[in-house]
Amino acid sequence: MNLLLNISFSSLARWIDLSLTNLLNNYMLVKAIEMVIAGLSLLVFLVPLCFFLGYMERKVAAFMQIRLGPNRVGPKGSLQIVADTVKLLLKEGLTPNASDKFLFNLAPVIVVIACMLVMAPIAFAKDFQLWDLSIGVLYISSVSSIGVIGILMAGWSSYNKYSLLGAMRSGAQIVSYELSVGLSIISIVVLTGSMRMSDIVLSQENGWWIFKGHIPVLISFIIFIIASTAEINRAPFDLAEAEQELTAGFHTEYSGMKFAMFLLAEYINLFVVSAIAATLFLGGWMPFHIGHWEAFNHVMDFLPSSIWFLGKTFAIIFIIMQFRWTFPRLRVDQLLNLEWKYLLPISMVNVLLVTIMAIMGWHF
Amino acid sequence: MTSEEIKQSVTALFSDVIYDETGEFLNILINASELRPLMELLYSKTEFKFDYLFCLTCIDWKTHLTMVYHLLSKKHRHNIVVKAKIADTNKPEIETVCDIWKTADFHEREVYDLFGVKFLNHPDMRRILLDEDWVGYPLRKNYADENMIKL
Amino acid sequence: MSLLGEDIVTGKGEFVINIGPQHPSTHGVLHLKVWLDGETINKIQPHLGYIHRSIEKMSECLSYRNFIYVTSRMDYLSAHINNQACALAVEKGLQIEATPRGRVIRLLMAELTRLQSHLLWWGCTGLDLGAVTPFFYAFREREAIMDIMDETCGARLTMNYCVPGGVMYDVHPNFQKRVKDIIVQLRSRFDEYDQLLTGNVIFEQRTKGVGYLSPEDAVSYGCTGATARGSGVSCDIRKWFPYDGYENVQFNEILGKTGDCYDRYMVRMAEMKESVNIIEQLINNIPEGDFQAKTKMVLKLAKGEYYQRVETARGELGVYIVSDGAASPYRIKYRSPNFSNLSALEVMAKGAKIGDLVAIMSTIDLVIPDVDR
Amino acid sequence: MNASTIIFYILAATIISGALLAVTSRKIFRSAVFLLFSLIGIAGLYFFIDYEFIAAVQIIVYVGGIIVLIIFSVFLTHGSGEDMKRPTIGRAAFAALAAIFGGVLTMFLISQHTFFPSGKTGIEPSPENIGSQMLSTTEHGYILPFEVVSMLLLAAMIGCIVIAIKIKVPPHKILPETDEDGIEIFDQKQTTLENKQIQL
Repeated sequence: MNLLLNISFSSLARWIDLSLTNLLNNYMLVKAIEMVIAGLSLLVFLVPLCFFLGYMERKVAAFMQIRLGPNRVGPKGSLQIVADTVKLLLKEGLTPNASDKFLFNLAPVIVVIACMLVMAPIAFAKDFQLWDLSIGVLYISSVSSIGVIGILMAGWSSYNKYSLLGAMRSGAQIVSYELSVGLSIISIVVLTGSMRMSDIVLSQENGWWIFKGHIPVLISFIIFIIASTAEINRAPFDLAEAEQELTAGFHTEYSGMKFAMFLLAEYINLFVVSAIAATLFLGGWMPFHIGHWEAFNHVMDFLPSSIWFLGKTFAIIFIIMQFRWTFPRLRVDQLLNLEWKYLLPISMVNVLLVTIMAIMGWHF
Repeated sequence: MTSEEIKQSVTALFSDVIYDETGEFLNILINASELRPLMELLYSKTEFKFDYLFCLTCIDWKTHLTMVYHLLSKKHRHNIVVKAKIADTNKPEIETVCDIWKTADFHEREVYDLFGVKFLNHPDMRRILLDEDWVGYPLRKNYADENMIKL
Repeated sequence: MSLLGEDIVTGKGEFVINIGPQHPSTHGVLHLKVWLDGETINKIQPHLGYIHRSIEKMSECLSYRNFIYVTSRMDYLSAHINNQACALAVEKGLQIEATPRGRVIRLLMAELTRLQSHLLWWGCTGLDLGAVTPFFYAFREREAIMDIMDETCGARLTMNYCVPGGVMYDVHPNFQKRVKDIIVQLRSRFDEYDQLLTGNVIFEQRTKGVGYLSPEDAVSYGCTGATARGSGVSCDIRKWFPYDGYENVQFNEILGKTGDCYDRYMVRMAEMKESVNIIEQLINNIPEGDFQAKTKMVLKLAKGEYYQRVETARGELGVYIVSDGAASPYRIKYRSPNFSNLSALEVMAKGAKIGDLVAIMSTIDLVIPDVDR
Repeated sequence: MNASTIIFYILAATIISGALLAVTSRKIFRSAVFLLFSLIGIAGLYFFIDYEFIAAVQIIVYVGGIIVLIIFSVFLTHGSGEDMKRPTIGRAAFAALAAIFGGVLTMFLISQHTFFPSGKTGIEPSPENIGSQMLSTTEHGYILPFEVVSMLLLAAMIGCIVIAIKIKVPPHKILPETDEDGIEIFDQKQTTLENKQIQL
């Protein structure tokens, strides 16, 4: 057991790299195979993750709505989501006759690719990261903005007025809320002095930023959660697919697997956003440490880092899911007012406060 | 205001109206051509002030059509029924009241749809419930539909 | 492909969108043609008749006993109150009165119907504004009420319990106990409803100042029920023209002040509490005796006209019977509350956003079969 | 040919084909999407030479900003859903000539210039270096252009706000207080109608 815990993911990766190099003796081929392995393991991780998030969403919804949720297919209804996936796979993927067929089919792919690319710099556990690049958080906020193009594409190419309205709403919404997300990320970058994900996690070794950073960081955490909920189009900010107003918004015309891809992207985005929030504010895979309490820190270290990471992430996911099942939806002008009149000025002042704090060294 | 007082006030301005008090409400029977001035009076005069048209319909008496307007005054809490006789059943026409009571807009369209009464000066005289290309007026007594199942 | 071609965009740069007949928030097959400027509504035109079944024509072919049952299908959420209106109209024509026991049972059932209708409305309002959870909370209590109806008369929704002269059967022995239970349950749940939806910031933002209907317009458009009372217009038929013993019970007519969606919402919420009060007053005082007056086998109304108004869950329902002395009515007109309330939609929604349109429609509480009849 | 050459050619092909399709596509929205691919390809090129910061900025500015703006303006353009008209032959010929002339001129200039490796080592393109260069006043400092550009952007922003500002009409009038039974308020309308009655 102890031995198993001591094997870190980086040593595993090094072992794979070494054995492949010995076996093939061709640098290019080894790199290619390693990339395929990385991509495959990401997929292998993402599909069960989405299954689990779908199941979790149903159970959380049921919990909030005094009902049981899925309980027929499989033990405790756990296979319900598999059944749904099979149903979606077998369904006919309709393409409207008047639509721009090339863009219509391309849109879900772009949405899924964009959110998968964002997974690259996320640190899942100690020494377990696909790509630790020097601009980690900047990369995340830049690549995640590709997703909006997919949504705009879907809305435009469907040849449906509801879709077009949904796409317009979603475009305005994502572009606006990106600012608040960016500014709240910047407050942590200011404190850490680095955009590298591993640096950000390591900087929280003696305490998470949400505790070390006093009230300003707490504010930027709250703003980050609100703004990123809006950015991933989840209720109460799901205006792009407001069912009661626009039937299904930008994916009104989608069915079958193409629709499932939008669903998949929604859940991956949910995970990514929660993972980033956990990394920036709650220390990522870093166990709960307090300053110089060595004994306490050691006790905390007994839990594997991946458990810490996933625990924090799912706690945030649970909060975001609770939003969805409690709040009514905002109206489109109220949504933009919230961003431009409240969140953005607050987060701008907040960045200033954090900067002063960082310069004066007032944080712990 | 009691129905006697209403009768007196109306008679002072309109000579050829017939009153019928057998039913629950006071009924005023009038010719279709004189409906409009009477309605304007009933709505505007302070002691009547029938501001609420709660029912507007038509009855097909085979020989003629009767438009029925049920009015209520929210202030004085008195009711009145105005009935206008339309003699021409082939091309029935009557003045609209939808500029006095806006609710008449939809109700008159419904009467047009089901009885074929054309309301003059109505801003949007289209069928409301049936298709635009429907033939005939279903609530007329002489309406025949070969697909109709006889009970 | 002409997404912005002539058929969609008018000369003024308006965007025409058809909401319905199949749409999640029209609560049925209502079709609204909406002219939009961006997301702002410039003009709105309802297209009706998708489920027009000509209930008036059907009623003309049926006997005075049978036509009552057809009316359950108009406003199916207040089916019992529709039946009550017809039964009262026929009783007026026969010049009889229902037995005291029958009247109280009718009244109790009418208030239970109002409660279940308002509960469904409350859930749907939450749903329309994007909050899914209230729907399930509302259905918890609604199911209990439906079970009482099921036990009493064998049907849950379209009950057909009223007959001229009283009710069809006596109530079930469990009736009193179960109704008392539901009163206690509802009293404790109202606070929960307020916590869940009423006090929510987003909900208040979505409804306050939205869908303003002036009292003048409310009267002019013939709006009734909570739609008009939200604008401060007194129009409760139970107070104005009491029937079936509403004059003997204590209850308040709730009037709003501002005439926006929030006031219409609050009026309905308060009305539910009033309904519970009415039930509480009556449930222990159901008189003994016959539940149904003795009537002839074939009912024939004297020649004449009979008009009966009742307050359904949505407003004033008028039944206008013209009799020529035969065994079936010569002409029947149902003055349905939703038909008039819907006509005021345009003044309410003009200048609002699409999201507001949904809020407005849900606070008018439309039941489309009642509009189309 | 090694892996990096292959990757370079793939990126180059993406950029060039995206650019060509963007120009030749007859649907304006498709053009915008092909332009997106071209820009993403350029970002990929930056990643390829390890200029990660520039690459991320490329994506943020061009993909997240410019392309979204282009798409929005396409949405709001009248008749943008239809195919664009085929250009006339004269126009096409002129465009081809201009393109060929531009290409030849560029090639000529490049061939005239002799490139030689500079003795100085470049600045390492890490975010820290870029940041400090951007705000430094020394030899390679960019503080002046940086500030000038920000002033320009500020001016543009204020201009946009001024253009977009609209004087709001209050959505509805303030209601008079209703009395207890909500009846008195109708009297306002009554007065106007009594005038009408005098005409009768």
